[in-house]
Amino acid sequence: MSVSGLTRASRAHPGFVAAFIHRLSGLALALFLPMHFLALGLALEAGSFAGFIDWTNQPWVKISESLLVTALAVHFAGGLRLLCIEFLGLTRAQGLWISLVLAFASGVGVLFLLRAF
Amino acid sequence: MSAPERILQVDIRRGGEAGDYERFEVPERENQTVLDVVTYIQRHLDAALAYRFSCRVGVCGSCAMTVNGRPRWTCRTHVARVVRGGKLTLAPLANLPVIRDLVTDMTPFFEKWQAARGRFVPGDGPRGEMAAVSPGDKQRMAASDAIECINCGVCHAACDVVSWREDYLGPAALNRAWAAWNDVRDGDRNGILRAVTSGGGCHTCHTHQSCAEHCPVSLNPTFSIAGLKRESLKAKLRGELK
Amino acid sequence: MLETLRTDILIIGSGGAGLFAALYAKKANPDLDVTIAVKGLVGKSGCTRMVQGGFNVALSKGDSIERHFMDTIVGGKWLPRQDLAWALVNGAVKRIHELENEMGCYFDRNPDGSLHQKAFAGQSFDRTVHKGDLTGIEIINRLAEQVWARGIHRLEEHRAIALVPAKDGSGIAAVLLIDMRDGTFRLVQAKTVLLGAGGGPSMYRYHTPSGDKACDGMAMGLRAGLNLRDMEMVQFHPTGILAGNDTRMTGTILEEGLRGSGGYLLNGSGERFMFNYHPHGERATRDIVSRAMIEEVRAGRGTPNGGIHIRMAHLGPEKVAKQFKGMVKRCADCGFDLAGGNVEVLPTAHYMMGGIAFEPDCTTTLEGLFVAGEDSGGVHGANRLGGNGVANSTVFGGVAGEAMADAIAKGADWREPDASVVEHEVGRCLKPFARKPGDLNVIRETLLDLMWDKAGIVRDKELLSECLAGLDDLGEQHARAGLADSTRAFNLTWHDWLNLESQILVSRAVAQAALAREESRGAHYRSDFPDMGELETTRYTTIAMSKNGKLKTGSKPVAFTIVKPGESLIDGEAGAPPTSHEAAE
Amino acid sequence: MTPLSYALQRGTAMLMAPLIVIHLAVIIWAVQGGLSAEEILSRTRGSLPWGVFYGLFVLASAIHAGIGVQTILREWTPLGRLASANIGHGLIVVLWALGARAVYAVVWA
Ligand SMILES: Cc1cc2nc3c(=O)[nH]c(=O)nc-3n(C[C@H](O)[C@H](O)[C@H](O)COP(=O)(O)OP(=O)(O)OC[C@H]3O[C@@H](n4cnc5c(N)ncnc54)[C@H](O)[C@@H]3O)c2cc1C
Ligand code: HEM
Ligand code: SF4
Ligand code: F3S
Ligand code: FES
Repeated sequence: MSVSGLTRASRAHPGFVAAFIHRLSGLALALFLPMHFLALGLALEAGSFAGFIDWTNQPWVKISESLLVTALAVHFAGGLRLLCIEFLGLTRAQGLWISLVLAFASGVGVLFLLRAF
Repeated sequence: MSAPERILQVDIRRGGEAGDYERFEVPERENQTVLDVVTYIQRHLDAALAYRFSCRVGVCGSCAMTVNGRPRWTCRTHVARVVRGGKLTLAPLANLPVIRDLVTDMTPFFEKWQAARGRFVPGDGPRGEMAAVSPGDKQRMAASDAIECINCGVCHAACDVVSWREDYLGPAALNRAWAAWNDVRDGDRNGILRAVTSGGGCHTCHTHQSCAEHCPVSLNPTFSIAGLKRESLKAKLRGELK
Repeated sequence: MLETLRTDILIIGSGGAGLFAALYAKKANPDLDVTIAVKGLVGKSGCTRMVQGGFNVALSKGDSIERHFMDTIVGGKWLPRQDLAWALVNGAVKRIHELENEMGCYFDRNPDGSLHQKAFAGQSFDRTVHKGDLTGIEIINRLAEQVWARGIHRLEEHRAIALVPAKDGSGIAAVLLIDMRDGTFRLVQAKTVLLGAGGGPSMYRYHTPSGDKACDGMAMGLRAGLNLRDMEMVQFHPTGILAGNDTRMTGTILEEGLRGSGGYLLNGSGERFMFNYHPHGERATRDIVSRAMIEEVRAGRGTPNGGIHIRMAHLGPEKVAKQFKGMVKRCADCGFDLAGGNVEVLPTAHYMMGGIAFEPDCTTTLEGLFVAGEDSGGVHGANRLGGNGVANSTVFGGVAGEAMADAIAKGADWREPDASVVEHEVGRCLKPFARKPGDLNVIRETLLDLMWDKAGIVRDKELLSECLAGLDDLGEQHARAGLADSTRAFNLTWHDWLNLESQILVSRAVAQAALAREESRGAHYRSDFPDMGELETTRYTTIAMSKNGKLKTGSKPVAFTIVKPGESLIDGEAGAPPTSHEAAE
Repeated sequence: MTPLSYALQRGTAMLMAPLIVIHLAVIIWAVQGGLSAEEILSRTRGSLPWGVFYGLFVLASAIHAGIGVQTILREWTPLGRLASANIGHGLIVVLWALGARAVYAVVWA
């Protein structure tokens, strides 16, 4: 897919944008999740809580964990929207869903970030 | 009358599979569709410009092309609605082979239509009378909602999954299959579900909704495809599809 | 060398006639090699697809085939060939069931689930079967789907240019085609051929048919020496959109229902005028309204663009927008506000009742050549009932398909094509490339105006003579006009040139036949002969091309083989259709 | 997508939906309430319900993500059906294994 392809005018509508964000967030999750698991496992296996806490206090861990949670929220909301369309036949309410997605996702992201630091 | 003539800058993609844009200048008119612009160019500026149209009122679905990046029917697209800064960019529909200039080969589109079992198969009802079906019947309404497709190929061109997956049947074919499945007179409705679950069938769709967004006659293939996804899954679970 | 293909059955055109013929031929014998050659794409070209109103068929209790027949004869002003009209009304019953139960058309229903049949002008019973106001799409899409599935060969964007006779004169041998996509010629030999190119009065300034229709079929028929009949009978629809001569949408139809439901026609000064012409006002029949509109414009009382306004707003814009959703949207797409404002309209040429003379089994005087649909003449006489057009093409298309298969079963075989005809016809089509490029636009515009002004809704001897002289002149201009020889692949301008050649020839047939009929009847109105002649001595016009290329007109008495003027097949029944023309209005 | 992978992907999505809500709620609550990691872990350690909860979550996400990535590879890269499927299935195994280990660490270790 070329860059000019990305900007194809025919994609400039909420449905495609939502699907695209959904895919990117899904991809991000799929890439982050193994690291998250790995890190969790490693840190805890080392056996010491102190080590683990030290580890979670590292800024890069905080940032990436925040991103992970944000991506999860975004993807989750987008996924719900999609499931509604596919399984409940909710077509008219697309616009509403998209705004809910964004509101929810940013809400969670901001909340998390506010408290994390 | 005396107002100076306004000129449209029209870039048209010329040639076959490979090609380049060529600029034309067309006088703007009050009542002018994109098809009229193309006709003007063929009649007055370049006699060899190739394009396709037939009915000129939005029923045959022959005149679709890419207008400023979006697939559209052109006989019913008023220039004023799409022109940007006095410019129009025209190209053939995406996702179909190009024959020449603005004309595409719709053969693959109709092959997919057939592959999706987009046609009626008679049931064993009596041939000499009309099946009694109430207009308020749920399936009848679903069939009616999906049936007025003019097979213009606009949705097919708008769908990214069609360009990503060669074997994807695409929104128009699947939309037709959904109308067929909702036809209670049909003699092989499971056959439709079988057709739309093999290869690049309905589950290949990612609910991008570009099809519904662009369909000139406001059909909603996304909705139809979602219906197929559900019904075929149900039929599989019930063991009706082998 | 010319590429030659062979097929058992060759069908020209993919309207209701062509598609039904293909399906019927395949059904009669699945082993037959059936090929459809069409100027556009299968299922996406022609006028059957544009049918809005619907399909006439006598199905309900209280209606009858006889009643449908009488409506057709009376509507046609006693000019139809009665055995053809009979075949139409009978065949319609079978055809509508096939469309519904075998092809999969899903026509509209009444609340109780039974088939809905609506009223259509000029009929004594509500018998028009429909699918919303897009009946044609339903019919053609369903037919095309069946055709795609049946191993029927398709030569799409192949334009037929000549019917090629056998060398020994025993019948038709082949059809010469241009593959429009690459611009080459292709000769297709067939045992039987169906001509279903759909006529279409596209030589008038304002016209409704699809862009691929240029009277090619009738022109090929004339050149092949066939007889045509009723060519003066061109039906006009009163409300075609007027959006300027540079627009393709000009001439396309605004639905009749607009007038029926109370729309006003207003002249340039904003006054209603229909009551000056007829006590029914805007609700008078198509021909009366069309004539009144033309006279109003000719008297200088038209709109600035030379049309008439149709206005619906007094009925309440919201109500109009709801009741005529499709029409309002179509107008809006083109920049007009039908629900709340005025839209400029003028009558528009819609349908040719005339065409190639044929028998009830669709055979013609050329052995092996069959004809069906709007290319054929004689079914509708002086006027076609709304809803009888698509019935006509589908009924006779099916009949032809069966008859063609039957002819092959009885031994029809390939004939040796007359090479000199092929050579001559190829030469005719290539001629313009050898000439200096000319301006086809001027020729087209002149033709459109000439036919509109002089052979249109109101005709007289002087106008028609001028028309014929003008056509001679145009014919010469056309023959001189060359084309830049850039590419022949998908060269629409070349096809415009070929279209004009067909249109000029068939225009001449129309004008000559109109000159020959010295009376007013149905769609044909002569201001110098405003009365309708005696019904009992009704004659139909004939026209054919003689060896020297000139068209020769004649006339023959109509044989009242089933019912005579003054009689009815349904006497005594309440609501029997009127038998005189006044009452039919 | 085959109907099976479609069903699995949408099914795991539906399954994960409530799990995610709980998981996010827990995290937010924890962070908001200023719970330390220690405190969190002290609650999950040895808890069978949490074990089942995260075990399911990990399995579902592994299947879900594996199928998702397979589709993306199929559509956005020149890899064919087989290669995409292999990578996707591989991802399922890897994710599941890593996830299981993490769950083990959180609940039992
Ligand atoms: C806008 C409109 C509305 C109408 N509404 C109604 C209605 O409500 N009810 C009704 O009964 N009738 C209606 N009619 C009339 C009806 O559509 C026609 O009478 C009928 O459908 C003609 O069918 P056909 O098969 O003869 O031709 P068509 O359907 O016109 O098909 C002709 C075919 O021949 C092809 N062709 C033409 N020239 C060539 C060539 N040289 N070589 C190869 N192929 C060629 C064309 O591409 C096309 O495929 C309407 C017509 C129009 C234009
Ligand atoms: C652990 C978390 C998750 C991961 C790693 C993940 C990953 C992915 C990936 C990679 C895709 C493919 C995207 C595509 O095909 O365009 C995807 C698709 C999808 N995800 Fe998730 N996802 C997760 C959680 C969820 C949740 C909780 C839901 C639902 C609430 C969900 C719903 C969906 C849906 C419906 C799709 C299909 C989208 C499509 O076909 O385009 N996912 N997911
Ligand atoms: S669904 Fe709509 S966009 Fe797609 S082919 Fe049919 S009419 Fe055209
Ligand atoms: S745009 Fe394509 S992805 Fe599905 S919803 Fe429409 S077919
Ligand atoms: S020309 Fe028929 S839809 Fe545009």
